[in-house]
Amino acid sequence: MWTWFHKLASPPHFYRIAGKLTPWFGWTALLLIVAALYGGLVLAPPDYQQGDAFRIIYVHAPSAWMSLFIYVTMAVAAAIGLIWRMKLAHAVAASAAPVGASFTFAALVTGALWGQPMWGTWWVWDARLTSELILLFLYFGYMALRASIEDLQRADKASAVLAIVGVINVPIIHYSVIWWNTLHQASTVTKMGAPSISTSMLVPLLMMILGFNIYFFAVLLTRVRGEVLRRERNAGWIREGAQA
Amino acid sequence: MLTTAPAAIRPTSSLRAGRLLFVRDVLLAMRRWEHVADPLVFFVMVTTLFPLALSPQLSQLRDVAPGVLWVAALLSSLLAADSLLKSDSQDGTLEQYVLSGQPLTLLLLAKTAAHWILTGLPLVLISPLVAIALGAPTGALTTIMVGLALGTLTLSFLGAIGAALTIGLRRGSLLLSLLVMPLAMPLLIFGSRSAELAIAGESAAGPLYLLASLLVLAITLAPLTAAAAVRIGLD
Amino acid sequence: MLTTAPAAIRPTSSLRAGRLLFVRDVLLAMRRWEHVADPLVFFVMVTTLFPLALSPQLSQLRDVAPGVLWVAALLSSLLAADSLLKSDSQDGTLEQYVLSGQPLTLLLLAKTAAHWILTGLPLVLISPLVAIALGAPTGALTTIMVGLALGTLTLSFLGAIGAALTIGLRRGSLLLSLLVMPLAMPLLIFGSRSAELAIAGESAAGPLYLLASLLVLAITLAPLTAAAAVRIGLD
Amino acid sequence: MALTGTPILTAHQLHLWRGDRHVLRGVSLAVHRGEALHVWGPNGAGKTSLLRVICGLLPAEEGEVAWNGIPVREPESQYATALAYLAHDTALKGDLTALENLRFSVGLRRAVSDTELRAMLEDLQVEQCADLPCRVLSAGQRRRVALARVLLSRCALWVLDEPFTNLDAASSDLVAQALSGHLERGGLALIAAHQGLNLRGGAVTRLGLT
Amino acid sequence: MALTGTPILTAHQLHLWRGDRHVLRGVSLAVHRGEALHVWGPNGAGKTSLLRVICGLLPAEEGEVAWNGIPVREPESQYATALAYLAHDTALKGDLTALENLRFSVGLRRAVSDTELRAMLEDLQVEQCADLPCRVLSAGQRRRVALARVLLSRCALWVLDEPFTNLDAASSDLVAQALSGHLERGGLALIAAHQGLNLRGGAVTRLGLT
Ligand code: HEM
Ligand SMILES: Nc1ncnc2c1ncn2[C@@H]1O[C@H](COP(=O)(O)OP(=O)(O)OP(=O)(O)O)[C@@H](O)[C@H]1O
Ligand SMILES: Nc1ncnc2c1ncn2[C@@H]1O[C@H](COP(=O)(O)OP(=O)(O)OP(=O)(O)O)[C@@H](O)[C@H]1O
Ligand SMILES: [Mg+2]
Ligand SMILES: [Mg+2]
Repeated sequence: MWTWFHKLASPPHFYRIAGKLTPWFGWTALLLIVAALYGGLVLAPPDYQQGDAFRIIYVHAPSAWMSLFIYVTMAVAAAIGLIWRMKLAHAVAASAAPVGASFTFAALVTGALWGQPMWGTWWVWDARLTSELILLFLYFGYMALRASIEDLQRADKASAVLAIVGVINVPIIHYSVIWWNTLHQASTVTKMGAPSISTSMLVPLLMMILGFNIYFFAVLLTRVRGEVLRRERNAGWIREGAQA
Repeated sequence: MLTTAPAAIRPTSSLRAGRLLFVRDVLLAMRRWEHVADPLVFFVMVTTLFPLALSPQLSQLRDVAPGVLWVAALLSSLLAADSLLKSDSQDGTLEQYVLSGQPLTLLLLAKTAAHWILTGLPLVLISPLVAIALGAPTGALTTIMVGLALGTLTLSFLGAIGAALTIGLRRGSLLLSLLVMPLAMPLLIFGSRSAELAIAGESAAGPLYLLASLLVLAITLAPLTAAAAVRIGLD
Repeated sequence: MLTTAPAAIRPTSSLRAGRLLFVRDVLLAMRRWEHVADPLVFFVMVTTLFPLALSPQLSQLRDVAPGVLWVAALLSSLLAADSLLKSDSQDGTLEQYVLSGQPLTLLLLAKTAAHWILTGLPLVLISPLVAIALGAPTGALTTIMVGLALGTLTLSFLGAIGAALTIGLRRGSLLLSLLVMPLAMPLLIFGSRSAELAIAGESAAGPLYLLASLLVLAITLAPLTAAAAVRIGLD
Repeated sequence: MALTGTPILTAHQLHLWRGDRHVLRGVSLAVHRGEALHVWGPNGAGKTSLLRVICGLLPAEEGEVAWNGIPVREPESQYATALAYLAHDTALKGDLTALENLRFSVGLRRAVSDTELRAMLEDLQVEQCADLPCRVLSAGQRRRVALARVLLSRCALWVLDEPFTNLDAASSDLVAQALSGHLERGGLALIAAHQGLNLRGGAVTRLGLT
Repeated sequence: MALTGTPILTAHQLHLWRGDRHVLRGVSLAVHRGEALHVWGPNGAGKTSLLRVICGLLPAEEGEVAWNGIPVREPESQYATALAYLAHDTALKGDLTALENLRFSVGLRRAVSDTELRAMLEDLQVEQCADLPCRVLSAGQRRRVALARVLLSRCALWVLDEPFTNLDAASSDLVAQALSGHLERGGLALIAAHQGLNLRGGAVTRLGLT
C-alpha cells in the first residue's frame, strides 16, 4: 500500500495513471449529472410551496457541499506536501483551489438567485451565507498568495501554511457566525429548503452531489497533469516523452 | 558599438513620456494581477465586515449602507495611494523622473491616472453588487456608481499629494492616511449624502455636482502640488 | 585589536535575546514617534469618519457604535501588522535572526509583543474616549476596553502570521489584509457582540471568554506558524 | 587630448553641511569636453554628496553650479536633458525585466528601439538577462543593466557614483571602454571611484576630497 | 601555514536551480581551520547563491553541507552560532545609530560591552559615526559598521559576500588584516570577491565558479 502510494507520487507514474483515469471519471460524472438533471428537473414534482424555484437546489446544494469538501481536500494535500515534502501533493493543492473557488462562487450565485424568489432579496446576512462568503475569501487569499510568489518551492510551502491555518479557522468561523446570528432574533428564513424533502427530490440530489464529486476528480486530475508538466518541464522523462 | 559615434537622436516629447509612464505602470501592475485585485477585495471585505459587526437586520443595514460604502471606498483608496510613489522613491526611479528633463507635473498626472484605472475603477465597477448586499434598491445603483467614480478619482489625486509628501518616510502609509483624510472629509460627506438620497429614492444631483467640482479642482491643483512635494522630498 | 586573540565569550541566552529584540523594536519605534501615533490616529479617524458619513442622530450612532469601534480596531491593527516584519526583511535583518542561533519562534514572540505595545495598547487606552463620543454609556467602558485589549493582541499575532507569509512581496500590505481578514472575522463578531451587550447594559462574559480562548490559541500557535513561514519566505 | 576651450560644467566654491558636519568645504571644479573628472577620497569624504549637488538633487548651502556658463538652480529641463546620473542604487524595478526597465528609463529621454536596447545589453554581456525580472539578477548583472541606461542616454554629461561596484574584471573593462568612447565623442564625465581610472581615450583629471 | 587535519566545513555536489537556470552544478568544497576559501567568478556565476546555500538560507536541490562532519539541514542553532554572514546588503537599521545597531546585532550572539563596540569602530576608523543614525552614513561607512558586526561575532566561520565593496583602500587593508588575524586564530572564512585576496596570515584557496 505505502509503496504503491509512493509509486503514485512519482510524477511520471502519476502522469500516466491520471491520463488513463481521467476519461472514466469524466464520463461517469457526465452520466450521473445528466441523469440527476433529468430526475430533478423533469421527474420530480414541483414543490408545493416553492413551485419550480426549488429546483435550483440541484445546482445549489451540491456546489455548496463541494465548496467545503474541496477546501478540506486542498488543506490535507497541502499538509501532506509540507510534511512529507511531496511535490505532487502541492500540485494537487494548487490545482484544487481555483476549482473550489468557482464552486463556492456557484453556490453563492445560485443561492442568491434562489433567495430572490424565496426571501424577496438577493442576500441576507444569514450565518450559512456569511460563512460561505468568507470561505470564498479564504480561497481568494490562498490563490492571491500563491500568485504573488514566483518561486515555485516557496509558493508551495507558503500557501500550504496558509491553507492549513485556514482549515483550522473554518469551523471557528462557522460556529462564530452561527452564534452571532442566532443571538439576534431569527432575522430571516434561516432554515433552508423545503420542509421534508421527498425521495423523488432527494434521489436526484444525491446523484447530483455524487456526480459533482466525480466531476471534481476528473477536473482535478487534468489540472494536476498540467501542473506536473509545468513543474517537471526540464526533467528527463518529459524530454524523452517529447522525443517519443 | 560601445565606442561608435552616436546617430542623431529623437528626444521624447512630454506627452509621449507621460504615455510611457502610464503604460509602464499598468504593465507593472499586471505583472502581479492580484495587486490590482487587492484594493477591490479590501473594499469588498470592509463592506462585509460591517454587517458582521452589526446586527444583521437589513433595515438597519440600509440606513448605514451609504456610510459603509463610502468609508470603505475612502479607506481602500487611501491604502492604495500608499503604493503610488513608494516603490519609485525607494529604488531611486523618482530621482530619475526629476532628472529626465520631462515636466514632473505631467509624469505625476500620468501616474495618478494609471493608478486610478488600476485601483479606483474596479472598485466602482463592483460597487453595485456590494450596494445590493447592503440592501440598496436597484434604482439607486447608477447614482452610487457615478458618485463613487467621481469620489475615488478625486481621492487618487489627493492620495498623490499625500504620497509625495511622505516620500522617503518608511511606514509612510498610515501617516499618509492622516494627511489625506482631512482633505477627504468633504468627499465623504457629499458622497454618502448622494448615496443616501439615491437609496431614499430622491434626486442626488446636488451632491454629485459638488463632487464633480471637487474633482476638477483636484485635477488642476493636485499634480502641481505633488510635483513640488516630490522635489522637496528628494533632497 | 583586529588581530589579537579573543577573550572567552559569554553566549546570549534565548530569553536575553528576546528581551534585546523587544527593547530594540521599542527604541526603533520611539525614533519615529509618529509611527507609534499612526495606528492610534487612524483608529480615531475612522471612528470619526462614520458619524460624518451617517446622519448623526445619537440613537442610531449608539446602535452602530460597537461595529464602528471594532471595524476601526481591526483595520488599524491590520495596517500596522504590515510593518511588523517589512523593514527587517528588506534590510536583511531577518536573515540575521535566522542565523543568530536563537529560537526564531521566541524572537518573533518578542517582536509581536513589542508590536502590540506600540500599536495595540495605545488604541485600547484611547477607546473609552471614542466609545463615549459614539454615545456608549460610561458603564460599558471597561468591558469595551477589555474586549479590545484581548482582540487587538490576538490580531497582532494573526498579523504576525500574515506578515511572515508575505515577506518580501511587493505591496504585501493589502495582500496581508486579504489573508488575515477572514481569520479575524470571529474576533470581530465576538468583540462587537461583547461591546453591544455592554452598551445594552447586559453581561458580556460569554463573548469575552471566547475572545480570551482565541487569544490563548493565537499565542500558542501563531509564533510557531510565523517562524515556519519566515524560514520559507527567506529562500 | 588637449582640453581646449572654456569648461562646459563648472562649480564654484560649493559648501555643504550635513547635520553638523561640513562635508563640502569650498569645492570648485571645471570639466571640459572630452574630460572625465575622477572624484576620489576616503569613505565619507563627500563624493556622493558632491555628485548629488552637481545633479541638483541636493541644494548646496553656498556656491553654484553652472552649465555652459548658465547657473543651474534646480534640475531644469535644459540641464537635466544633458545629464545622466547613476547612483549607488540601481533605479531598476525588480518586477520588470531588464528590457522593460530600459525601454522605460531610456524612453523617458529619447525614442529607442528594442533592437538597440538588446544590442547594448549584448555589448555589456547580459543579453541572457534581458527577459528576466531584475529582482532575480545578480548584483553585478543589475549594475550592468543600470549602466546600460546611462550608456544609451546619449547625454553629454555622465555622473557615475562608483560605477565599478559589484562588476567583475571583464565588465569593468567594458565600462571603461564605453567611457573613453563617450569622452572621445566630446562627452563629459564626473566619476566617483576608489579604484584608479585608466582610460584609452579622453583626459582624466583627478579631484581629491578629504 | 599547512592545512592539517580533516576539513571543518564541507559541501558535497551541490546543485541549485534558480528559475530554469542551473546555477550551481555540482559544487563541492572543503574548508580547514585557518583557511579562507576565496570564491570568484564572473557576475552571475553563483557566488552569492553558493554562500546562501552554505549558510542554509537557500535549500539546495541536491547535495549537502556538513559542519564538523554533521550534515546541516536548515540553520540549526549549533551550526548557526558558529557562523557569521555578511550579505550584499548591510543589515543595518537606518534609524538607529551605528552603536545601537551593533549593540543589538552582536548582542544577539554574545554579551558585549559598549567600550568593546566603540573600540572596534575605532579600529575600523568609523568612531565618528558611532552615534550617527546609519541612514546618514556614507556607503563605505555603512559597510564598515556591518563588517564590525562580523569581526565582533567571534564566530568560527565568516561568510562574506564582496566585503570590499564601497571600501576605500585604507579600510580594505584593515579588513584584510582582520581576516588574517581571524585565520591565524584558527578561524574559517568563505569569501566572494572580484579582487584577489592577499592576506598576511592564513591560507587562501581559490574556488572558481563559471
Ligand atoms: C447566497 C445565498 C446562499 C448561500 C451562500 C447558501 C449556502 C449554502 C451552504 C454553505 C450550504 C451547505 C451545504 C452543505 O453543508 O452540504 C447550503 C445548503 C442548502 N441551501 Fe443554501 N445558500 C444560499 C441560499 C439558499 C436559499 C435561498 C435556499 C432556499 C430557500 C437555500 C437552500 C439550501 C438547501 C435546501 C441546502 C441543502 C440542505 C443541506 O444539505 O444542508 N440556500 N447552502
Ligand atoms: N546628518 C548628518 N550628520 C553628520 N554627518 C553626516 C550627516 N549626514 C551625512 N553625514 C556625513 O557626511 C558624509 C557623506 O558623505 P558621502 O556619502 O558623500 O561620502 P562618500 O564620499 O560618498 O563616501 P563613500 O565612499 O563611502 O560613498 C559622511 O561622512 C557622513 O557621515
Ligand atoms: N528565477 C531565475 N531565472 C533565471 N535565472 C535566475 C533566476 N534567479 C537567479 N538567476 C540567475 O542565477 C544567478 C544568480 O547568481 P548570483 O547572484 O549567485 O551571482 P553572483 O555570482 O553573486 O554574481 P555577482 O558577482 O553579480 O554578485 C544569476 O545569473 C541570475 O541571473
Ligand atoms: Mg558614496
Ligand atoms: Mg553576488
